[in-house]
Amino acid sequence: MELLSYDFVQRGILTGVTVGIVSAIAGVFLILRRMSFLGAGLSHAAFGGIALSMLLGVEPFLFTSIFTILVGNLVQVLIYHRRVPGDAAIALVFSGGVALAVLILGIVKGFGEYIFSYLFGNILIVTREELYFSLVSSALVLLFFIVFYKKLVLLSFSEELAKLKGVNLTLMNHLLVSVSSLVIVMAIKAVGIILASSMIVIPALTALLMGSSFLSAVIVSTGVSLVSVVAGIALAFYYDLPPSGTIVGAMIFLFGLAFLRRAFSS
Amino acid sequence: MELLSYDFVQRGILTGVTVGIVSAIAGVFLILRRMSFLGAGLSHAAFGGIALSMLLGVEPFLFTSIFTILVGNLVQVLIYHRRVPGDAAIALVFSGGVALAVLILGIVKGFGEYIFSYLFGNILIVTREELYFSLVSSALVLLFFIVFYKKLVLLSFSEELAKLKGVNLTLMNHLLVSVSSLVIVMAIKAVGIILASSMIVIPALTALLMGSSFLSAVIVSTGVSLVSVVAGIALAFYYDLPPSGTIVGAMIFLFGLAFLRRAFSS
Amino acid sequence: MRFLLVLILIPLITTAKEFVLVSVYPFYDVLKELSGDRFRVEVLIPPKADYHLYELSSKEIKKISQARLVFVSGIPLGGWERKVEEISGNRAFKLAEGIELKSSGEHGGVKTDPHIWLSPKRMMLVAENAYKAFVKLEPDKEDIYRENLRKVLDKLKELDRDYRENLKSCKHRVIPIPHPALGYLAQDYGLSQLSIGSGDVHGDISPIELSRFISEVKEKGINFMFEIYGARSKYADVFTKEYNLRIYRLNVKIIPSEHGKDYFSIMRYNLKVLREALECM
Amino acid sequence: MYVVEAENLSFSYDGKVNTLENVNFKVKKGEFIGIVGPNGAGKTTLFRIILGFLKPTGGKVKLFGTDIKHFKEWNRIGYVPQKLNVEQNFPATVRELLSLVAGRERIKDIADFLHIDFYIDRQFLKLSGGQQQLVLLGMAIASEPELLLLDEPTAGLDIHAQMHITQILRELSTNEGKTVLMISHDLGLVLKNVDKVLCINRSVHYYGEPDEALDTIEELFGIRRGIKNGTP
Amino acid sequence: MYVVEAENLSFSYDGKVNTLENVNFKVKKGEFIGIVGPNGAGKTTLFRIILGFLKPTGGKVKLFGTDIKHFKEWNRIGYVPQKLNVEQNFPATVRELLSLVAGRERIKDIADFLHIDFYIDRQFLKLSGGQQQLVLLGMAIASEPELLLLDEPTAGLDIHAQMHITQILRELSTNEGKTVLMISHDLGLVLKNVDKVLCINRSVHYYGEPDEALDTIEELFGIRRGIKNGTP
Ligand SMILES: Nc1ncnc2c1ncn2[C@@H]1O[C@H](COP(=O)(O)OP(=O)(O)OP(=O)(O)O)[C@@H](O)[C@H]1O
Ligand SMILES: Nc1ncnc2c1ncn2[C@@H]1O[C@H](COP(=O)(O)OP(=O)(O)OP(=O)(O)O)[C@@H](O)[C@H]1O
Ligand SMILES: [Mg+2]
Ligand SMILES: [Mg+2]
Ligand SMILES: [Zn+2]
Repeated sequence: MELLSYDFVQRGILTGVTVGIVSAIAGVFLILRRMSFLGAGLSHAAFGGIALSMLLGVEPFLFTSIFTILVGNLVQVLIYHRRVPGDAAIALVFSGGVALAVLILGIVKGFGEYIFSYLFGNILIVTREELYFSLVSSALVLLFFIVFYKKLVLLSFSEELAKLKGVNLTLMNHLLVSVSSLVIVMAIKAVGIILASSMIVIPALTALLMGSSFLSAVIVSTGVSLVSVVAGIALAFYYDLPPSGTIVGAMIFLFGLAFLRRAFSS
Repeated sequence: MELLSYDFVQRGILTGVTVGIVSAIAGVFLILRRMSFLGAGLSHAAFGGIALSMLLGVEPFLFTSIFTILVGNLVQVLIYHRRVPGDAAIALVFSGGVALAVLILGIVKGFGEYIFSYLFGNILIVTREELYFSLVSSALVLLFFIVFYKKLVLLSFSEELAKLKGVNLTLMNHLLVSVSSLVIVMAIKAVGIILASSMIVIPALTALLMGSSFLSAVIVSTGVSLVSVVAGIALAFYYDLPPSGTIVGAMIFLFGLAFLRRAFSS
Repeated sequence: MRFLLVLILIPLITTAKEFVLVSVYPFYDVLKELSGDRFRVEVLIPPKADYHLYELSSKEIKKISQARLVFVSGIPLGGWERKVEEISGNRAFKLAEGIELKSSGEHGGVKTDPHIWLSPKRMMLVAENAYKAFVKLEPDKEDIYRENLRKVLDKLKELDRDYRENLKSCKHRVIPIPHPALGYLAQDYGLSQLSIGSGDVHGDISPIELSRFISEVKEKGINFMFEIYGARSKYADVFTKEYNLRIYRLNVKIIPSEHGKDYFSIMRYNLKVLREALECM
Repeated sequence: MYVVEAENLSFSYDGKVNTLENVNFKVKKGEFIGIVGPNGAGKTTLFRIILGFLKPTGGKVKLFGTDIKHFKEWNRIGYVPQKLNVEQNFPATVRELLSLVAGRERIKDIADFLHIDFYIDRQFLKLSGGQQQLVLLGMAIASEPELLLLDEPTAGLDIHAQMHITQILRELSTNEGKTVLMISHDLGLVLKNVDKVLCINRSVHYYGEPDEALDTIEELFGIRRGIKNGTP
Repeated sequence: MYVVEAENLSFSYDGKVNTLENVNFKVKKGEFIGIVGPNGAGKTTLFRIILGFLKPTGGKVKLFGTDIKHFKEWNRIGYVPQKLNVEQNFPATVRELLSLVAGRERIKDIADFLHIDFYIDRQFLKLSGGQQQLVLLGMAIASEPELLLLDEPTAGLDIHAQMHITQILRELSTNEGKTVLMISHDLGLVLKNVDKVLCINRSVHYYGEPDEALDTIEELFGIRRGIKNGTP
């Protein structure tokens, strides 16, 4: 595995593992907050952000991060302050982002940028800056989940009860979507726009099938994600396949196992 | 509007209108069956189907229709017979379809360019066969919704109560996903894979914001969809924009209006 | 002054409806020379567009239905070119007809390499093809077209000669470029292309092709790499830093710019870049 | 022929602890049965088995003489669940809901009957808890089913409505020969109105006339704390 | 200083019909208030206004002397909702839920106290309706709030648990000075245990000692059918 000796490949694996951990944790909370598809929504919205960044001629990664965080918070404002159903708000930014991208592509016909390369990620080529960005962001995200763990669990149980237990709903909700948006941007880096949501949702779903308590669900989710990232990258090297496909494939495979286990046990 | 005199453009508009009607109706039921994202899931799964059809060298449209209907029914089997949560089943085929497509793209290098044209359909170029397919399918879909209207409403209210009122749950559920899959395939034709779900979900969401009864919700949804398709195509012609973007843009605009109306009334 | 304006406008007005269409910019200049003042030549999609992944707009569709002839690469360049062929029906003409094509990348694949214009040698065949199309459209004007063809072939031959001579004795004979656009150029001028074939634009990357690319670059002691002008690419960022590769940008899409205003001048600019990178004498 | 028969019925959610064990009882046509038992006794579970939503792990259940494995005529049964999760934004009005299971005339009757007529054109989801409960009851009886399974139908109802409903059920059973199974924690209400009481706590502790039920019931709820290692 | 004060409180869901109109009452520290009223009277609505989930359309509410517009110390309040929609597959166990609001010692106390100890390590969603209700009550009192708002806390509970809970609430109020507002349709239970009864039907019909409440209550539920054109 000579490839492993390349710096940028090592960086890619490191990025994958980091993103795997934080997206697995974020996923559990998002699913229980009835926002399973926030990942899908935001990653597609990010598509609009990327198109916009190219239209404006600014650095896409940073711009898209900010754009996605803003959109995530817009979703939250719609849901929480304006009482739009969660599904609706998410579907809206999903469609809105893509429509924006399509329109921009249509207006500025071909600005020659390979915008489509963002649709499928490229975890094997990660620059040093991107790695640092991922590491720092992941550390922040992890810190957030550790510090606010209890408040977040309470929030997923019931917003109303959480409020009465002194949780600042507005703040916590906005922090959660902001953090999730950051995770999404990192996941896009790893597996691309249309697979980013898988990293958020599949390990968490697997965990919810298996977990017998909240904490165990979080742990299982992280475990599933880590195993999938590592196994996926290994498979990709061995059989010369696209890593995004193999990583998500591994996640789906593990979900299948968890599912069969449950189906047979009852 | 000289363009309107071209056969293929007329066919495109007709297709758009037909697809608009059926997707608007299907959307209401899907949202209330907690499958808002079935559209997104199936259209992304269809992506895998298209890749597969190219790998196998068969006719993509027909193959993808069958593939998508099968996947839709798989979702239903998972949800209903295996008690996998709806979100999970949908997220699974979403990810699975894309991962399949990515892997096929990775194995058989060089399909990219053909497959990409499915990501953002093109309603302006519709062959006669495609139009006939859409018309016949839409008629079938419409018939389904009319004949089983009451059973479907009952089903969306509560599966358990529906069963006791003599609704054959298995049959009805499978019919509903099959019909929805067909609608998705038509929507992909009209606005492409990543915007197909918007046609299903945005008009229906708008209607659910406004509707004061079930029937009125269905009617409003259809209305919103029709207006959006026609206005979208007109805009696309007038400003030379991609129709998929303008159609979905118009839908989002109407949703915004409905939303503001509600926000101001209360 | 006024007189001048009228002079310029007259041909525009009179030939307003009489035009032929070409799907992408790189073929434009050759076709323009061929058509002379018989037809206006228009390009279907913008020069900067990503012609591998493109969708037609309503204006473009309208244009297609109005053109007398619609030239497409016929390879095709992307799925959209198929649609152009469909819409234009019997007015479509494939420029690559009869030209020997190869698959993209060095290690096979199902996809045919569409970048024929980057080899002046093949461009001559394109010109001859296009000539046939014009003659078929207006058999009575054959003389004019033959004369035009001769002129354009002369220009292409000169370009071909420049390429041959300037690339004859270079220090390096390998042209590394992640997106395999230089296959025909390499084949026709005794060079060998090194690319990541499938990766880049059209999906996630193949790990083995990536590692082959890098190890060959290392092995051969190459310290430069080509990239495509007007397109952002991660490879350039990573490889410059990692291996101190110098990045040379070729105007692959023949975008009119400071490099030149037409195919011929841009191709000469590309040659200059190639010479510099390959250290040709 | 019995309307409901349970024979050696057992059920377990996880394959380890039995939630129901060896449950036997028979219900004749026209009987009004009150089902009581402490929280977690398995009452709701029993209903869900009878309705075919859960499969028994042992024994069998017959409806109208047919084993539920083969039973198909579900529309002979009306059901009010203990909990109903309706999708938020579900737009249907009460009238629309009733029209799914009854004709225009019958809707009018039901609405008058249950005193729900003055909110019949409002959306179901915008009703108060008790109002929703009444509408569900209306849907259950609208299609004139022969067997009614009601899981705490009076929970959340005001005293007026509670009495009213119980009276309606009493009449349905006495006058129209409907068979009614009602779970309730309101012992007063149950003992006063039903024909037979079924006391359940994992297994059947008492099944018979209400008069003699009280002892068992008191014992049942008294010993509740003693069965720590069991299901409840 | 009063714990809860409502002054000319009005509320409307749709801007047309008033669900609550001109509601006035004051609750002192340590009082145990029973809130009764027919279905759709506005009881749940009142709670949701007090808790800040709905904004009053007229008048005001004060909590611990502070207008709810500016009130921030929500953790001084415990709440048991009438209905709770928890996401399916929510994996937390009872112990995990309690640990969100209380320390280890307190969890043990609560569990013993409410007799929920033998299912404390099971997942919340796999409990029976009554068991869930008890857990919610446990969460509400775990953090020792000064004010408890309970929306039909005994609905769905067995008689044993009902009595037990009522007794606990009585003690919390008498011995520990907690203020308790409890909505209930169980008049017997209410009249026997509370300090004051608040009869609501759009507006306040009675507020005072339980002994004299009965007349008003009977009248209230009796006239229920008369107010067809009003809110209820
Ligand atoms: N989905 C489930 N998975 C596992 N155990 C369950 C599930 N639902 C209920 N139980 C358990 O089975 C037992 C019986 O529950 P059931 O809901 O039948 O009780 P019940 O008699 O209806 O109680 P209540 O009066 O509180 O409604 C309880 O111990 C409960 O915790
Ligand atoms: N979200 C809502 N939108 C519109 N109207 C509502 C909404 N929720 C309740 N209502 C109406 O407001 C009135 C009061 O409802 P509320 O839930 O406060 O009654 P309640 O006293 O708690 O009744 P119950 O004893 O049945 O729980 C009812 O007429 C109800 O239909
Ligand atoms: Mg129960
Ligand atoms: Mg209430
Ligand atoms: Zn190219």
